[in-house]
Amino acid sequence: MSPMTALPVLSETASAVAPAQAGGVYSLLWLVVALPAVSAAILLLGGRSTNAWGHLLGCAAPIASFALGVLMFVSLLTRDAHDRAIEQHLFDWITTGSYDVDAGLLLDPLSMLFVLLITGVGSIIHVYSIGYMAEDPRRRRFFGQLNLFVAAMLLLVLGSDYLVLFVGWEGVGLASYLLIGFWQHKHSAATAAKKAFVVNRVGDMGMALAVMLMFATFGTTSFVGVSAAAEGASTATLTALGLLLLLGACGKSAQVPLQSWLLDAMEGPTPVSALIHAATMVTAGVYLVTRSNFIFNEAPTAQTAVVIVGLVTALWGAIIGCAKDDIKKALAGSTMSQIGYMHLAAGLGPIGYAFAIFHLLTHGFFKANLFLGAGSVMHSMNDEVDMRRYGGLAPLMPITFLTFAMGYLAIIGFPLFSGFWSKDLILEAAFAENLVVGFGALLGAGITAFYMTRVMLMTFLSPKRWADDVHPHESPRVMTVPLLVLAALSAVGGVLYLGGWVVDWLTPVVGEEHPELGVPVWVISLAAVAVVAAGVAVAWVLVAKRDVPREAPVRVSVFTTAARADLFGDALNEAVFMRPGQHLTRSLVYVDNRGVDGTVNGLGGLIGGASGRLRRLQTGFVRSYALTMVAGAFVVVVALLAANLS
Amino acid sequence: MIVQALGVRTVDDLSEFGTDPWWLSLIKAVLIFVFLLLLTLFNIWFERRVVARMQHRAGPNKNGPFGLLQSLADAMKLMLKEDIMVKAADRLLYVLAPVISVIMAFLAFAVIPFGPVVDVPFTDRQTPLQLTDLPVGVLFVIAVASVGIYGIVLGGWASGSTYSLLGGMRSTAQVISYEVAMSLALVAVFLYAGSLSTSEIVNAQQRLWYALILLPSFIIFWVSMVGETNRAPFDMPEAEGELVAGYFTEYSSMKFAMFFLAEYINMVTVSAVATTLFLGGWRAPWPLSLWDGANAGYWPVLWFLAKVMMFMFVFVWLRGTLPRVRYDQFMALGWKVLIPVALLWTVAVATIRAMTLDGGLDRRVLVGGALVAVLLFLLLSIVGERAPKEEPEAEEQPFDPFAGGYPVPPMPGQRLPRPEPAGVVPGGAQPDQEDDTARRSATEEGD
Amino acid sequence: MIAFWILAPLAVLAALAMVAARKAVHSALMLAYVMITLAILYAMQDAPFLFAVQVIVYTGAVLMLFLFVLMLVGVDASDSLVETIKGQRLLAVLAGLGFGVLLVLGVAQAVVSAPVGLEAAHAQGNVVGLAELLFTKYVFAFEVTGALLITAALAAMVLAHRERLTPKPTQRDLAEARLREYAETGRHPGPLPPPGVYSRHNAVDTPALLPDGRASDLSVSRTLRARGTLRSAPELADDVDETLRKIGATGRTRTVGDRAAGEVGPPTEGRTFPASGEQPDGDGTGGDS
Amino acid sequence: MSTEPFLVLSALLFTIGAFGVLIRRNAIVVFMCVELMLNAANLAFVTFARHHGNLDGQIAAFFVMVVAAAEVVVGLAIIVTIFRTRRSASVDDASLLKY
Repeated sequence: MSPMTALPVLSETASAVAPAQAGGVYSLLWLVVALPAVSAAILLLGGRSTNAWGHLLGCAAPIASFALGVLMFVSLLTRDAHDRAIEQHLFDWITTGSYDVDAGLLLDPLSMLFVLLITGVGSIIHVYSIGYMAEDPRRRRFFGQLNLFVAAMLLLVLGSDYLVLFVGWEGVGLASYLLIGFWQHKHSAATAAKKAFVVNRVGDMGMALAVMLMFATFGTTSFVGVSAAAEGASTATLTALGLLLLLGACGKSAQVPLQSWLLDAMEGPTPVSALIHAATMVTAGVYLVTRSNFIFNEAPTAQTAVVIVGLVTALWGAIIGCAKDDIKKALAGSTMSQIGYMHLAAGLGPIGYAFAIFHLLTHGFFKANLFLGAGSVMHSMNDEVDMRRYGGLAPLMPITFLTFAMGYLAIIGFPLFSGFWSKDLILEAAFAENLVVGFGALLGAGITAFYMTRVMLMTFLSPKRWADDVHPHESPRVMTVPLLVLAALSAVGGVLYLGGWVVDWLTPVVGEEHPELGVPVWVISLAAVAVVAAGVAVAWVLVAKRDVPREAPVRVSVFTTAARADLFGDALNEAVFMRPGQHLTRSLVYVDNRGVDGTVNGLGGLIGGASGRLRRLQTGFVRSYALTMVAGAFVVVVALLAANLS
Repeated sequence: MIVQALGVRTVDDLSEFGTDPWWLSLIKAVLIFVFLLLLTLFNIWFERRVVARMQHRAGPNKNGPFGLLQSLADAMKLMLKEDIMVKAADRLLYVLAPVISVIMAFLAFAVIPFGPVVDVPFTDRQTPLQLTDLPVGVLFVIAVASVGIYGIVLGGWASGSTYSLLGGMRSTAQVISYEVAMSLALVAVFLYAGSLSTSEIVNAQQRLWYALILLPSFIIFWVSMVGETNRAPFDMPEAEGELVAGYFTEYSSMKFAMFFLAEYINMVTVSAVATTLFLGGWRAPWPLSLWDGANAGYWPVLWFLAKVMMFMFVFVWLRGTLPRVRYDQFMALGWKVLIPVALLWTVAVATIRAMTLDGGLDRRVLVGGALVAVLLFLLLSIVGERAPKEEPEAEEQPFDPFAGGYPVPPMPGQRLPRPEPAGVVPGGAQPDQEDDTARRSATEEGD
Repeated sequence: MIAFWILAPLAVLAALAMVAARKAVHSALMLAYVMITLAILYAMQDAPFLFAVQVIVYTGAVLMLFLFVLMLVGVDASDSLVETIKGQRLLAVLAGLGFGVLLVLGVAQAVVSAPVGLEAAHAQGNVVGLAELLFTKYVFAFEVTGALLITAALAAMVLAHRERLTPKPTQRDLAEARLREYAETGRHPGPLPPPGVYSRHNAVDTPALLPDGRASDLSVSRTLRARGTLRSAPELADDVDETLRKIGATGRTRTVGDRAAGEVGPPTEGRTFPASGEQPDGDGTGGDS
Repeated sequence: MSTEPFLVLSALLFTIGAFGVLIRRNAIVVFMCVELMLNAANLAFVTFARHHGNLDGQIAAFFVMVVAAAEVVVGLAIIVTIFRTRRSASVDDASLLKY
């Protein structure tokens, strides 16, 4: 009997009902994680003998997981709204007297959506990778690592306990490290992998501290237990927990101030970028915040922090996106920005959780679409990533162009496309919360429209600027079919909000609260559309009406320079963390050398010196020793006599 | 005298000892002294005559009847010779050594019984013909003998001469080695006699001499006796062929005479001890013992002297017959034959003695067992003889000094090739260079 | 008790002399003296068996072993008595004095009653009494000391053992080798000629004379020749005339002419043995090796 | 016959032996001094045996002799071995085992 079920359920807003034990189709829940994990093990340990069919197995595993996920999803749909949390106990992981951790899986509406997103989009990316990595001699290993990534992410979202989540969390970190540095022979790739890993460690530290704090404060780390205990916990504790969790989320989701790794992570193969940005990794932060809603709801300060982080990141990423000529980096900037939106929404509390998840889903669709499209372009342009070498590709790569356009429209929030719905809802929530936040988010939407239009124009529509030896062509079907699927999803992803379905769906987990606006909803929508239109127009004026130079202009404004330099994120890190860190280490080393070592060495020297003097007694002359013995005997006789006489 | 200082208290029936008045003891001591001096003079003559007979010569026959005074003449001449003090000598010890030698030689005789209790002429006293006796009489003899060796050793050392030193060293080793065998041989006698006092041991041999029932002990003692006194064929300490005259090479005149005296007295002493311990001491031999008067009065002194002289004759006989053994052979004999045999024999005697004392053991069983043991021993020795002879031939392998590329010592069963004399060319030019070393090592470093 | 007061001071003096003697052999002799004195003291104290054992074992065997080793290693030169360890002598004197005084005090204090004496224990005699104790009460200790002795003997053998690499040449081997060498190189198989023996010199440093009057090089040790301490026969005769003159025997100066003639030494007249005496066994057989 | 003089003699001899061990360098002489100490102890044993009227002290002296013999045999063998390799019998020369 799991101890979790024995805990009294105190929460009434979310997870009001204890999760049911897994049965029926849900008893296969572990397979969802296990399939890609086993596949990864086979591919990574199997060696070259699995080369021939490795990619097929690598695709089959997430597809099978996806199928299982769909099955469970359908099954969940049939259940009562409050009875949709399924728990599967795997084994007793840690058993001590007062602290027990079960390795268990939790399937509830929130994780269900994530499972579908991860396995669904993940499968598409897998399929796409078959074509994209066809020439790579290490493709089998690539698929193994992709599977590992997916498995880790699934464990992250399915874990029923912060500790299990943490395992997945670290697994994601490991897999991302491996995949970003997949082309390890490139120095930049290896560096980027290291950077991602190190920055993630900072976030992981927050995560780990949060787990420890939970353990110390609540004595449990399971979602059910923590949510139950959070009711009665002090605000300070919850605020601390929330900030620590936010730190973890920032690390994984590339939020300011831990955003710097994301752009460098583009060194990995494009499917990896797609996977990281669309389906896995960066969404983990949003998931964490959403999952921990029972903590954040009770800690307004932490919520505010989340909102601020989200807003800053949304603008930050958008500004970076404007200045990048590298298509992937521009898209990466947009990811930062979009994830910032999600955090923003999540930070708003029960109003925004569902919207954050909704945006996460649509973003998953269109960002995957965009990245894979970009990959397709690069594929045909000899891995050229600089948009200033593109131009006029639309007629040559019609499918790519059209699918990319779907994604483009979705991301800028063109009416009726998926992004329109999700972003609109976030804007509503933001305005409902705070006008500053609302206008910030609105501004972000405009900038998004600007840079995405710029990307679109520079890549597909403006005059061609590519080199003579480049022969752009449409990608093979194995790549275009996933593009088509994703384009369709990008276009119609908004159906999830039909009748507020996604909100209702998530309510048992995150609760529900409707934004109360001072103005009608359509005003917000109209304003958003207007801002987007303005952004598009500005881009049109600045990009399409002028010639795009093949070389990036050097003499640019301060803002452009700053944006090109990722708004000095790295410089900031360097100045704020690295330099003081180095000084700290140096001084610590100094203290260690002079102080600690000095004490220890001094003590050792003292003893050594003393023994050096003392050992002189060890003359090697037997007669000296004999003299000592006689002296000793003398003393003994004295003692005996004294004892006798007294 | 030391002996007087020893308060004698024992359950051994030594009651007749220690009761003599001082004048009687003095007379006895003087008599022993004179007796030994005269005996030595006689023995020197005796030896020279006997050896001469054995070599078909006449021997000294000019001075006195049968040349009997020859020794006296020699002694006188010796005393008048120049007393040489070697420059390198250690003066104190050089003088002390012969004195120690001769004093100890005389001292040992204090516990030798010459005869039974007799009447002292011209008085009504009765006294044993023995200076004194101790509960540890025989041990006393051994002790005195071992101190007597100091004379030889110190004399050899103090002379400051290589030959003397070598002689002294040989003597030391010889004494240490042969004393063990000798003492072990005596153990059997002690076991049978149940006493360590000489008079008691003589008394215990009333029925049967120990030479007969303890024959192995007797033989071992006899052999060790010759070794202990440095007599041929065990006279390595003074081997004139190798060491000029051994430990007394540098001595002359009176001091030489003292060594000489000590050697002859020692011969008499060990003979007397052997007589006492194994040949019934002063007791008359068999046919004579039928006459009751033979073991009473002063007659026993005659039997005693006769037995001692028999041993003396054997000493001379050995010298006239046997070549000197090599030093290592001598040591091997002592350590590898005499001591083990003596040990075995001691164990056997102890066992038999314990069994007999316990409740009797049938003599016939004993004799039968001994016969079987002897047969077994012979059989084993024959079988054992053959086996080792065959083995080395079978195992003989050529020795490769660089087996496996490394210099290695020979394995068991391998023989090192005889070293080729490097400098010797056939018809070589320098015979004396090699000669010296090779020859010396062959003779001196026998061990 | 008179014997004690004679023996004891002498023993102490001998012990001191033993410590102070420069030559190890003197030390040994002094020790022997002390040991014999102690043996007599044992005898005085009703321990005749220990008296004998003390002399036999200690004086006869142990100390003899010392002497043997002394001669074997040849440390016969005087030891320097200069102290090399700083302060050792002073401290030794202090420690020794203090220890001695205390010990004397202690043992003197140990016996206050009159001695019991051994009459009761010697009911059957000293040897029997000892034997009874030794083979009943102390039988295990006795056995253990036996084992100890055997172990010690083995240990000494192992320590002093030198591995023989070549088989030991037998007497026959040596004889054959000598004769083979004679056949091959013509070297004389017999022993070397002994050094010269003259009426006044019976020493190893004088070469023997060959029948033709030459000195035989082989008769003296090469070491002495290398040292240059050989004496030639003519030199020996140098002072003969003078000596003869001194003792007034002028009529027998016939070596002068011989000396002038060269290497020829004094006539062999001086080699006559005394008619008898010094070597009374000179007509013995002599060894062969 | 009082026993005290014997004991005092024993103590004196023991001390002289110990003193000799301290100041003599020749290993053989040092050894002899040790023997002197053992002898002095033996004298004390024998004296105490007489004093207390039993033979245990004499037995002890007997054992001391046996042990001394064993000790001498091994010790002299060691000295000979050392002398063979170092050509010296000084105990001060065998002082390699230091600091």
